[in-house]
Amino acid sequence: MTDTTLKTSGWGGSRLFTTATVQKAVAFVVLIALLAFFGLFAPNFATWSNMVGIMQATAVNGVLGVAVTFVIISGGIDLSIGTMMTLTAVVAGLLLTNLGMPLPLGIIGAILFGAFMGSISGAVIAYMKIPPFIATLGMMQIARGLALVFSGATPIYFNDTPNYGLLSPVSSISALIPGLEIPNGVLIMFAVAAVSSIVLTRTIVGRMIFALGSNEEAARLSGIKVNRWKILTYAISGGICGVAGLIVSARLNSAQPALGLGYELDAIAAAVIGGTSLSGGRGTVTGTIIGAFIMSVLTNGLRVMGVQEEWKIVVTGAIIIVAVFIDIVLRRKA
Amino acid sequence: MTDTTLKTSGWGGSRLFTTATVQKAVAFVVLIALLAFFGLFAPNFATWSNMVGIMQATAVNGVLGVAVTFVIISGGIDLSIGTMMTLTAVVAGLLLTNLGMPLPLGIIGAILFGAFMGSISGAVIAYMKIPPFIATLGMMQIARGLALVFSGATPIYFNDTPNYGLLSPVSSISALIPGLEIPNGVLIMFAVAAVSSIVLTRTIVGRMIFALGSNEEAARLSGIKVNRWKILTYAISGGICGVAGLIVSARLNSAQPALGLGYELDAIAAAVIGGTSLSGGRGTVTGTIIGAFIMSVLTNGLRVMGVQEEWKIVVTGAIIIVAVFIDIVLRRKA
Amino acid sequence: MAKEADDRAGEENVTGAQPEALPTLVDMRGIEKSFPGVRALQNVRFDLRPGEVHALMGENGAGKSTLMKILTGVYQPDGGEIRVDGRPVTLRDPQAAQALGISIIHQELYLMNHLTAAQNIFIGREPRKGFGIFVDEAKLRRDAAAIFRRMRVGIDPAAEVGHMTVARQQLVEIAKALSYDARVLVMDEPTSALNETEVEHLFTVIDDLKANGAGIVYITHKMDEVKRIADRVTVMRDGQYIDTLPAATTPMATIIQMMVGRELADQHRATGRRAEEEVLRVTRLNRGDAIRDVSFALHKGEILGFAGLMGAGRTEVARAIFGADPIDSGEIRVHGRPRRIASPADAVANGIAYLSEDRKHFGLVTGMSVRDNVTMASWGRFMSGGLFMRDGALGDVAKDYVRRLKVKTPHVHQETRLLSGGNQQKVVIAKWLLRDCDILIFDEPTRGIDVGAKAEIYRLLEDLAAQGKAIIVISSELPEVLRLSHRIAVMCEGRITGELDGRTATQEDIMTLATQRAEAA
Amino acid sequence: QETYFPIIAKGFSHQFWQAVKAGAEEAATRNGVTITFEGPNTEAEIDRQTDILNAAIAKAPQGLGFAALDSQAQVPALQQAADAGIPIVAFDSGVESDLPLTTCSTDNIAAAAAAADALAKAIGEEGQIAAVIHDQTSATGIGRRDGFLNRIAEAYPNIEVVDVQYANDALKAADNVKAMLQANPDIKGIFASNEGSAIGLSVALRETGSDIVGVGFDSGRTQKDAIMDGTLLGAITQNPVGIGQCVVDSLVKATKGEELPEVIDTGFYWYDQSNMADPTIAAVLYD
Ligand SMILES: Nc1ncnc2c1ncn2[C@@H]1O[C@H](COP(=O)(O)OP(=O)(O)OP(=O)(O)O)[C@@H](O)[C@H]1O
Ligand SMILES: Nc1ncnc2c1ncn2[C@@H]1O[C@H](COP(=O)(O)OP(=O)(O)OP(=O)(O)O)[C@@H](O)[C@H]1O
Ligand SMILES: [Mg+2]
Ligand SMILES: [Mg+2]
Repeated sequence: MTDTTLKTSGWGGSRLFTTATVQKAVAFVVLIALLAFFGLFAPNFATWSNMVGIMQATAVNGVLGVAVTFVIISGGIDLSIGTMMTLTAVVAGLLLTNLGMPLPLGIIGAILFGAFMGSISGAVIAYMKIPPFIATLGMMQIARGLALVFSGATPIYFNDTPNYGLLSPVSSISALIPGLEIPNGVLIMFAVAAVSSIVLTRTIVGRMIFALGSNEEAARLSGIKVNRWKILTYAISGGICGVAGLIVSARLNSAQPALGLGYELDAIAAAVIGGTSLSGGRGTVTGTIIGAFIMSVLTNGLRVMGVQEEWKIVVTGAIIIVAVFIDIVLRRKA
Repeated sequence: MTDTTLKTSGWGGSRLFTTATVQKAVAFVVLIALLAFFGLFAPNFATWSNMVGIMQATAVNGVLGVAVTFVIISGGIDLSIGTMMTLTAVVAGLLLTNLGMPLPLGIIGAILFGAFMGSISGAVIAYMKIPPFIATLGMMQIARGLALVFSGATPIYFNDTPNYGLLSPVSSISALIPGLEIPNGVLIMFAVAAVSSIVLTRTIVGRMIFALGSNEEAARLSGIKVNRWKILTYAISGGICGVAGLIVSARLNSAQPALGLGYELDAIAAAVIGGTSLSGGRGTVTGTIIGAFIMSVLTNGLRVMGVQEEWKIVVTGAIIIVAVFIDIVLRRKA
Repeated sequence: MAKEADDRAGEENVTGAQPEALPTLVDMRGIEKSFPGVRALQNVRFDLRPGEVHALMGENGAGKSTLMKILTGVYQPDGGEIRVDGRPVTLRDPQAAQALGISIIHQELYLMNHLTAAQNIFIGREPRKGFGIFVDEAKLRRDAAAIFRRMRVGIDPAAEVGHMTVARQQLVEIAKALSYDARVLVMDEPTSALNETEVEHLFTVIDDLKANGAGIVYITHKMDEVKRIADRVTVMRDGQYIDTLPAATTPMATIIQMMVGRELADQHRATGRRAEEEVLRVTRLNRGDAIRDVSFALHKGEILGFAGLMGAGRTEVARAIFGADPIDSGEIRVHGRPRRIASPADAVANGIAYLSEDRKHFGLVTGMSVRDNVTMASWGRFMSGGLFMRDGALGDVAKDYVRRLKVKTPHVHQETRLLSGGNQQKVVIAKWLLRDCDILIFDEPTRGIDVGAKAEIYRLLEDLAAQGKAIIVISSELPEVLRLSHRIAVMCEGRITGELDGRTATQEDIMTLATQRAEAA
Repeated sequence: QETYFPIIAKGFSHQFWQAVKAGAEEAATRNGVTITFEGPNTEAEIDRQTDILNAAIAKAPQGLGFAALDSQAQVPALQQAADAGIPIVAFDSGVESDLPLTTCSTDNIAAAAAAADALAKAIGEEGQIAAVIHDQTSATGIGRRDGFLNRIAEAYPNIEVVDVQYANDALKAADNVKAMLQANPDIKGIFASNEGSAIGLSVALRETGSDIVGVGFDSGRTQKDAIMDGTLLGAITQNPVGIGQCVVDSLVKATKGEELPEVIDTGFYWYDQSNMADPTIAAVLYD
């Protein structure tokens, strides 16, 4: 008996190691391979400034990826993240430029608004029992329409909010550590990822999200208020989309109301490449960030290599499949 | 005992009626309600020419919806349908215009090419075990890129194939029944739907697709060659996308290589509004066609009413949710 | 019956003719519940006292699980009254039941596969730290380990549930129910996947709970368990209350007769008859640690039993032969010829059928009708023009099997997910009977099946063997293995540790071999 | 009876189309007619534009303004309108047919050539340059790309175009330009072919601190600011407000039976720091 216990507990330990850590490690290997490939074959790829460029190009997709990771782990999907980002950017514009609110209030307002809209998606899914795909497809349209309505279909500029650039293009860290020119938007992405990772793995919120995604019925029968946690999950996603909205609008110094369509698929791809399972219950924020990096290294590398637009699209499509394939194969081996 | 059996089997009869027929009936009620609403409140809506316009606007989405219905019932998803449609249209252009093939060969060639590309998605999903969302997301990009490559990123016109218009804008039926100006594209949609419906409900192919979608592992352990049927499912989807490609290119008298992005979401929405379950194992082709009609009646009606473009987007998003909600509520009642 | 109900409706604390002054914990009266097409419960009553084990018995589909789901807030009754501690209550949802100290081990496993055992056990009740938002993972694991220790099972609290066998999952489910420290604990077939040892450990735990004054509702199809632990037995049939009797003084035969409404023939041992023609030979089969050098032969007309403890590797061997899992090495000969079996389709083509132990995930297509489930392995035979399904013919054969196996279903178009567990099992059996394979591998064929149906299935297996089929029966119930098998192969840790003659083997012989670990380094 | 003109554009959510809409609405108020302004989501959705056209025809309007996404593909649908006796005015880009009574448009090829001239002059007519084009397949995208590239090829033999990238959205354009600069460190100038790509260009130049010459297209606050602070050299602007007015005015004339010229060139202008304040230029710029 003792023997069995020992054996199975050893088994269990290494299994746990497998699913959580190796999963990220796998995506990481793909990323390193891509970096090495482009470093060798794309002249001018491996420079610090290009790395900063890649990081900056990752920020928005990375943050949106984290948003959708919450939802996917909970067993849902969120197609509205792209246009929700746009809508919150517009709301930030209204609060800051049109209403002249101070910067911190505007930031909080935009994020809360994102969370509010997200919770509407969540409520529609939880109480009206609409499948998440449809509820968020509807919300994707609603957010896009509202972004156009609120903005009058013209960009809102942040010229009257001089510090708005702090939210993304400016690099505050370079003031502390000279030479480390990492833009704040990238740092915000890492901060969002770090907090999200803790929320998912260490807190009660994360536990409930994993439980929902693993077996919602079992969670319900265990006395968990499934609907409330579901709403919270979509609210978190919406709030994080708000952060993405701030980053993108700070970078463009304007809220562009027509942006965002199609961003949802990139974000979902980042999450899945990073090992998040579309059937729920499995995923990590770190994996998603690595997935987002894989996608932007790929895009950047192909651009720097000067690959033709058409072929770039083809290759990107193929590599998404290959990256997930490598992930699956290595994970099976591990 | 006899009494109970009789009673329950009577009940059971109506149960069967419920899941299959009422599901469609529900979507149908929503459609009628929309038609009635716009008929009352949108002047010029209820004219024959506008009805023809609506039918024509439904043709492509309807056919794509049928394509994706196969895949969704089988438990998968196909995000590549929009760009696959474009790619097959381009291939039709190459075969007919550039290679000067006769029309029937070109048509068959394009459809077979669609089926071939679909079977690649299917093989990637079946043998490489890539989740369908990712495999077809990759394929969506690949098809888009290939459409641009094959066409040289410029439209291919069908001016040398004078009968190409027979595939969509022309109305052959009006020659038989004067006054019935239904364009051939619409008739093709109905034909595709009719054949697909028979395939899904009456043939071994359909039975396998439902089995896959309900419980793939149980099907596999029943000795069913799951992988082959899965590949066939995606091949059917690809082939039907080929038909959509022919309809759209005949209507535009040209293969437009940039078309198709985003069409997948509309087609999926049509299927789900029509009662197809995204978790697989449940759905009807008739429902999907009604779903596609609901979407185009909505778009057309709002347009004819002169609703502002922005608000139109918002309302469309909201109504997709409401339509599915009504469906769910009525089905639960039934 | 109506008269008795009237009597009881009078005073709160008067529990029928029972002389003890103990208050009732739970009292359910006149419970009604219908599902579309099925009247599952009609005027059913049930009561539970502190410190007793009250067995709830009845054939498959009698309404046992439904009654208990009503008691635990999963379903709402259409009529009737539920009293807890004498007070009428409405149990709107599982939380309401939990708040009253009622918890349940469901017949079907309701676990979160991606979470660990400990996380599953305490889901929704995690110990917190750091302002109440962080989960105290260490305490969680300690508490889970303590429960496992109490149950005397060696499960790692940090192991993911999804990677466990059904048996271990069932143990986790039990641990979860125990963790509530409930006053009322409903156990719906808790031991259907467990072996003798685990069952014995569970009974010790139940004895403890009883001593602490908890009331336990125990649903099972295993008669010996009832004798062992139950104080009272309530029998249900066809959704109706039949009677409540003291367990100690009532003969089993009486209970069985009440359940099935007729008398059952006596149980007997396998006869030694078997043909010499070899149908299947497996040589040096290997697959990782799970299957090590497994070799055996199976003959025409023979029933070969596979016995062993949980995780011994019997299911693994069956799946490997069936092509469901890839093998590392080994040879499989069917009718003397070596065959490459890379998929279940290959296996079926070679005349091998496999009935999985996990019907919910691997056996049934729950969303499809009884007709389609019964026929799905044989669809190829019911086509016209190579493409169209002959649905009429499918319905006819399905009806035939429903009748032959006494599947309780309103009609063959019912979705199988709406059938009771035992009836679902019969549907899967029907699927393989219709397919008519030469070699039948039945993995836990009577899991969740009532005594009456069990006897029918035994007869069926014997008939099949008599017709010349070669049958492997994997079972964790030793009496079942002994009852059916001409020969018994015993496994331990992936090896076959010995073969016994079915006519002479005893439970002790099997247990000796089942615990015979390899003397490895 | 009220006079009603549906105006069908190639899009509606971009600044340029909003400016056209503003012009059309101004002219509508002036002429006492009602209009609606609509367009598909993206310039790729040609079949959906045809559906919009069909819905518009169903409303039996007195005239129709139409900016065709493809010069040939929608001719059959337009034919229906013509058959119904609805006067058609094309705008932005033309239709290969004599159905429209007139076309209010900018000559995209000439406009892009003017951008090429300005860029060439600013870099001393030699060295490497590149372009970010907003669309690979649409008429405006192709027109502006080819107008620019052909002009460079014909007139400036010492200038080499090292890269042409495609991006319509400002964010993607910014990342695109940065990759472009990375791959070709010797680039001296970049042309961006619409508002979105020009915003991206200015963001990329600001973020990299690059002092190369950037030339944009269209107007909008970001571009104007970028020109004022020297991030961009200047840009070509069409006259979207003028286009909108032209469409409605022409339709009004058509309903009165007046003759219309085959093409009404609404013109384009080069603007930079030096002339942004000119009343003529300021009038065609929008925020
Ligand atoms: N959700 C449901 N919808 C329709 N019918 C149901 C549903 N749940 C149970 N039934 C039916 O109610 C009857 C009682 O089922 P129940 O699960 O309570 O039986 P049981 O006594 O637990 O049987 P078993 O021993 O096989 O588990 C069965 O005929 C079953 O088919
Ligand atoms: N919880 C677990 N963790 C790790 N390995 C396990 C676990 N459960 C079972 N295994 C492994 O699975 C293999 C055998 O499982 P299998 O299901 O074939 O056993 P079985 O004899 O059919 O038992 P039963 O079906 O009664 O559980 C063994 O190698 C065992 O080590
Ligand atoms: Mg039961
Ligand atoms: Mg087993």
